[in-house]
Amino acid sequence: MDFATVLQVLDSTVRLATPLLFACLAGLFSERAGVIDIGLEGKMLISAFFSAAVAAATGSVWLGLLAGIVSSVMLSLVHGLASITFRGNQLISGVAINFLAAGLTVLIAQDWFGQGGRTPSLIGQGRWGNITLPFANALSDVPVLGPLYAQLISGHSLLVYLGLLTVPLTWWILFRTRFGLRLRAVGEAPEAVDTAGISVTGLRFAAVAICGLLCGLAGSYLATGLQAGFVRDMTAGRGYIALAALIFAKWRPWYALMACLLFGLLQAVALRYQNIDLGGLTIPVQLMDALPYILTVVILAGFVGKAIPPRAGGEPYVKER
Amino acid sequence: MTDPAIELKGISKAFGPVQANKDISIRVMPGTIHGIIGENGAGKSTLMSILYGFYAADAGEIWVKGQRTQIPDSQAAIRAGIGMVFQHFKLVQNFTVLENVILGAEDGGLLKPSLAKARGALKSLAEEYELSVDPDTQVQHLSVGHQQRVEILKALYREADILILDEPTGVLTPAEADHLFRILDNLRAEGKTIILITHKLREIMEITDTVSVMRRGEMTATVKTAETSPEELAELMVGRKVLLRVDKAPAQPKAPVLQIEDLRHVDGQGVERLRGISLEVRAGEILGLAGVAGNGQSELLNVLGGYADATGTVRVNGKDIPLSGAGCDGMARRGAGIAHVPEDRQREGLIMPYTAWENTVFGYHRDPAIQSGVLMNNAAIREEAGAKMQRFDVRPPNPDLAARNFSGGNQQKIVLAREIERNPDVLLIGQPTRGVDIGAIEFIHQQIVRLRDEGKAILLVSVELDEIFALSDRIAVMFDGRVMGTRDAADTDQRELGLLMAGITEDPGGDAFEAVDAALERKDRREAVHG
Amino acid sequence: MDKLPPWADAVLVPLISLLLAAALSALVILGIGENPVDAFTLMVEGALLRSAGWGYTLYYATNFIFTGLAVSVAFHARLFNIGGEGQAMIGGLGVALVCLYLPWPHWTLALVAASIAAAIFGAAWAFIPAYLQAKRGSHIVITTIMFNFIAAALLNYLLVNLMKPAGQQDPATAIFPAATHLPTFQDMFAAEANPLFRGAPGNVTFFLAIAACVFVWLLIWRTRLGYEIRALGHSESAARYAGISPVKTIVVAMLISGGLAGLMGVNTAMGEAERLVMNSTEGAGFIGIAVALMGRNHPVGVFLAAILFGFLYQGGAELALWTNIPRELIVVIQALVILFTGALDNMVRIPLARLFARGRRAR
Amino acid sequence: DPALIYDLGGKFDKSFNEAAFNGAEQWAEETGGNYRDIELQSEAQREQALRRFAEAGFNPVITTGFSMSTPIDNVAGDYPDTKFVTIDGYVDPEEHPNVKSISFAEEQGSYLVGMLAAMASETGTVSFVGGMDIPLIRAFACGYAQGAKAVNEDIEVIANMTGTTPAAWNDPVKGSELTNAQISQGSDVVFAAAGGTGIGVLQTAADEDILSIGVDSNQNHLHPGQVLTSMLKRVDVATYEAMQAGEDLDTGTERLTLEDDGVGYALDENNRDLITDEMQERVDEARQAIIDGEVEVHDYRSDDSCPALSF
Ligand SMILES: Nc1ncnc2c1ncn2[C@@H]1O[C@H](COP(=O)(O)OP(=O)(O)OP(=O)(O)O)[C@@H](O)[C@H]1O
Ligand SMILES: Nc1ncnc2c1ncn2[C@@H]1O[C@H](COP(=O)(O)OP(=O)(O)OP(=O)(O)O)[C@@H](O)[C@H]1O
Ligand SMILES: [Mg+2]
Ligand SMILES: [Mg+2]
Repeated sequence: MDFATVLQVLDSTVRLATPLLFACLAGLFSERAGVIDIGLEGKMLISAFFSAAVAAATGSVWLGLLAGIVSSVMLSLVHGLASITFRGNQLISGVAINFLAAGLTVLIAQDWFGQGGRTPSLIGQGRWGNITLPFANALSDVPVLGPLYAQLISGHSLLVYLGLLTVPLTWWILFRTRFGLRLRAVGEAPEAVDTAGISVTGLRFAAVAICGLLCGLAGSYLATGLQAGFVRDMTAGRGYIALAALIFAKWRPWYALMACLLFGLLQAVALRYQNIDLGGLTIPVQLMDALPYILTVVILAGFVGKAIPPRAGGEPYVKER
Repeated sequence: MTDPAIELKGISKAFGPVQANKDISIRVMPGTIHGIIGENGAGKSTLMSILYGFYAADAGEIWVKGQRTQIPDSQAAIRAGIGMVFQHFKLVQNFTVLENVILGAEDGGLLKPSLAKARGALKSLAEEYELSVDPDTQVQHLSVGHQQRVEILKALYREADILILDEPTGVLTPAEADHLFRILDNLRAEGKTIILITHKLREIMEITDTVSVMRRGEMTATVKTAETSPEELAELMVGRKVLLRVDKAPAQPKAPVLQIEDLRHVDGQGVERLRGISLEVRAGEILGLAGVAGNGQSELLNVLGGYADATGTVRVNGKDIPLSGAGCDGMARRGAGIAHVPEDRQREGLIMPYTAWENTVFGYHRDPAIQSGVLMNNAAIREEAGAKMQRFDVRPPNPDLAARNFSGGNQQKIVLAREIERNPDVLLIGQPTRGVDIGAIEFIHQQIVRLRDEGKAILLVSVELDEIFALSDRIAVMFDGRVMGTRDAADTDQRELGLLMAGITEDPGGDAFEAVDAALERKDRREAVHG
Repeated sequence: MDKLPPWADAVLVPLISLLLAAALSALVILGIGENPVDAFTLMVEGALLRSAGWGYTLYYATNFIFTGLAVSVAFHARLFNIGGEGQAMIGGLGVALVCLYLPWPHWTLALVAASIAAAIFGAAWAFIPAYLQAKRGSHIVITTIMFNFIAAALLNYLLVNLMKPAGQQDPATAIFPAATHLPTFQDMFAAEANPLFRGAPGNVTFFLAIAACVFVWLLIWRTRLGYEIRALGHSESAARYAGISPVKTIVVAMLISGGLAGLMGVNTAMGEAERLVMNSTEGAGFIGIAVALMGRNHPVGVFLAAILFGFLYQGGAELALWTNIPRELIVVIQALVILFTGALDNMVRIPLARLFARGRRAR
Repeated sequence: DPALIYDLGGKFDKSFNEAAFNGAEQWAEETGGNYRDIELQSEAQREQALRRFAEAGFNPVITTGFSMSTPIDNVAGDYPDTKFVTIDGYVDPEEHPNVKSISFAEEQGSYLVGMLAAMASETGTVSFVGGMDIPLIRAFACGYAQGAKAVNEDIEVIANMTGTTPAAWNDPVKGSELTNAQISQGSDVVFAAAGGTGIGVLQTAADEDILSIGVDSNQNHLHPGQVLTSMLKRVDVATYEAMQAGEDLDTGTERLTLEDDGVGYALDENNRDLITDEMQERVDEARQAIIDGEVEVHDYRSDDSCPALSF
């Protein structure tokens, strides 16, 4: 495998990891606050649709982003209403949200655009352009480092860099601010937060809203960064992979980055090497396609073992003495 | 005349059909310790939770320091200078002491300055009230007693001058309890007001200035402690005369039934929790196992009960019992004649959502006698359960009620009934009366003594030294996974046992509690390193 | 919190939740410019007022009963089995192997063998996630989701590379031999003069599903194993105390769960298509979650909820047949039903309980 | 009236279901006739839709997708007066005289666009992105590779499938990544036969400034000047003609090939400048040769193998 191929695979890793990373950090905020969210998928999907739809209608990717975030946060609030306010089952609520997004996006898309649950293809300002970092062109002739900088580090869309920045930001919020302290506390021991005179409901809603915001970014990146428009079910299981990455990362921001890059890499490799011929024995494409899922299981079983989630996760908070 | 620190007027609170508090009025003067006692379910915790803004009262007024005060939430209570230490601590286990203390009382959006400020404050509080804890240890590595100190520090850091403690000594050793009372004494001396809920009349008599008695949601009496007696309080609580001492004849021990030799157990973290235990319990005697919580008593019960692996030898009636692998589980143990009343009835002894009748066969459900074909004979089990509940005076004697709907004492009776009526050779009993009111304690103690007199070998674990003394014929003391010594109950006293419990075999003379405290502090630190 | 009488909790709460979901669905239908009353009439007529409609409704319901029971058995052990989809797929594989590669003199024998194979295959597919959860603590929600993807890949490989007859385009097996044909409702109940259930796929597997309901009821509430499964679900620490092995119980509960999901393959592969096709499960594994929850994890509830979802599926098909409403509307309705009955049930329960409490006090 | 049943991909798949829809619309517009259509949502509905339409008197009942042949096989006998059409499927005409099976010589159309790709390629590498890995799609790839090799024996043909589940028809992100990977392997013309996934392929090709080839319908307009051509599969014509014939439809089997314009390549104002006269000439020659039987294009489905490409 030559250097150019490696670069290409890594480049594609970064691109594929970005939506996972946003979604994974979204799940991190939610679950650190004690609200399990298997509805990441649905929120990404609805945001992908509204970002693309609004970007297509207005020609502005920024308005699209806004619409995507708003729609994703709305679904988050439904999840919050069900799992925080009415102490419903968080897993069920998540499943329902995934169904809801899968149905609504296509239904609305069909009603608005009549293109079979698809938005029109985005052009020009309707998509995120790739940013060329300073000196990328000038340096691209420098051996090894030049292409590394010019191809791998430079030349992604704004949201990719934003995603990478979100990692330290998340770490800082969680571990260096009052809000983060309270957020972590509410996921571990909501009764401690409650008796300290802080609203459990308020904190959890804040976390769930942040989760919605980040899912919004993930979906928006999918439809207007990585792709030029929405098609049905375009998230294709990424929400679930993000959840796996979250567990793999043991609910920590930096580990989340590593986990998402790993899953991105797995996907990039599976894309690249489909029928691997091992001297007579051909590994079927189906195996390569299933590889990220198989590896997820292997990683969960072999390396992570018993990941200890936030203690109060999944349980609605009921006052008790 | 000064205003009362707290005055409640006509507080009422109903949970659905249950009237938890009925028109309760109470005055607590500043700089005093005010005790509240009452049976399980009398409404004590509810009343305090209302005062702390945890529940909203249906009717009534709260006055703090002469001011009518609305307390809709805990924030308001904190603002009014009220702090509360709950029966079940409200701590974040994987936060440090410091983080727990500042939670909700931070200064500004960033943590650094808050933490620095709290560190200073903790230091001075520690000096002022003998309240030392290491600020950087994670709470999960602290002993229960130290966790409680963190709770008190939390309240004081928020500048509370009215402190509510709900059953604070239920989980403490005598030494820890005494330390707590010294802290409370100091606080009172500083002019702080304390409301103390407890089931232990000895503590009421020892530390309070006034005491209120609650019964079935009503305040039945408030008296000056100096002018009353334990007997009078007990009668006010239960509504009848209660026997406060256990009535028992001297033991008639026979052959050894349970023999333990060099028992060792390593826990999931790789820490050796039992370091070579050897004990013997004879038929017709109660061996009391005293010790500070966390010194291996629980592990010993778990190993004997079959749900923790160990090495060494355990014999019942001379027959070896497997200590790991196949044949080492609770059901096999029961088959071998060992019954086990676990320390934590809610987490271990009962399936809380199961009905009482389902719980009466829990652990014995594979018994062929209660099967009909491949199915369980539910009708027969249910009928038998009803009779059992009658015999053990479980209230209400309704076998269809879920276990969670019984009070703690009655839950304990269900477990006891199940384990005792199987007529085992060996009975392991952990904390038989934790959190149980005195009426039920009386009954449970009688049952344990009856069993002894029937010739069972009984191993009793309790953190209540009073209970150990009241029931045991011989007393073994555990410290750090070892048995420090075994004494005849008649030939020892609280002081000797207290020292043994801290791992001190030679009486150092002077203030024994200081020595005990220092010993426990050392152990805490060691545990923090392990964690 | 005020308590509701049990009957209200079991009947009134789901009913009102359902009405709320229906009301919201009506708004959605209005939103896309169609008439909700017409739509509803069409659904009822197509699904419930014709015998063939019932034949479809019960066919779908059969699938949902199996997956619903699968989810609920796991739920009793506090395991969230999202893998019904994959388990049913692999169960179908078992059915196909039995029907294609073994000679059968009569459908009854074939049905017994296929059921056993389906259950074993489904259970086997549940085994690894179960084992990993029990032994390694790997989150079963994640592993079962992964196993759904893996099952799809595996089935695709087998169908495309090994089981597809030469020259056939469809990634599907050959048609099963006629001897394995299961009697449909039409075969069973139609007479010359009275052509009932014409062409509908509902078949004898429906009765197998009813038997599975009875089996699960007995298992969970009347056997020692069920007692232990529930005990473990409520409290692992107590189960340990009692001598119930968490590892064994988790694995056994999941095997039963997977087996039930696998049985769905009998209905889809043998009862309907009479061959194994790529996407025969069609999300029934996920619907099973909703069915189990709506049915309060009780077989009777699961049965009723499965019929409801069967009705939605069939009614939705009729809608798509005679109107321009896109098929995703049904997905939205399902989502709303799941949301209101499964997650927002307290929104109904709390005010209702208050109402009941006020009524009690007034009396 | 006629009725039309779309396969699971749905009416607006930009692919052949949509082509059928377009044919039906054209018929309705021109004749003022009415037709009913349905998008299936489950396997069990296949038979149901057939029966319901037949019972309601619709005739003919036209279906798209090879998955419909087995259901038609089951149903056709019960409704002898109704004519059924399976596009892309096959039902034994002896057994069911009221069924018409229409198939296409996709390999022939793909052969032509493969030639165009090879002629347009400057790198000597062209590529193919398929949807779900099934024989039908392999037939596309195989024809494409044969065409490319016919122009340039040494040409490198990279073929990738998107996935193994039906989700592969709808994963433009993956389509895009596949295209990127192929570009880095040197490809400068990519042919997408992947339903919705193809949108991502064409998009990425346009973004990265290489040429792409659309499928089924004419997709040249999606990125004018950047889509080299589209491999046409005239499902619309087949549908239109079936509707036009109405109840008098001739049954039996029909295979639409280059000869009857059932498949072909698209040339319009959007790609006029990309196809030189010389290219057009060579392709048209090949077309004629195929029609005349001088050149035989191997169909992957005939023996599940491909001489020009290994999968
Ligand atoms: N959250 C609740 N929901 C419903 N009923 C409750 C709740 N909390 C308390 N109760 C009821 O209120 C009554 C008083 O309970 P409370 O816990 O205040 O008693 P207590 O005196 O603290 O008992 P104990 O000595 O056992 O701690 C109980 O009998 C119970 O029925
Ligand atoms: N949520 C609740 N709903 C109804 N009744 C309750 C509830 N919580 C407690 N109770 C009732 O309150 C009474 C006492 O409750 P409480 O929880 O204080 O028990 P307890 O004896 O103090 O147990 P513990 O030893 O754990 O403190 C019991 O009669 C119990 O049935
Ligand atoms: Mg209490
Ligand atoms: Mg209590």
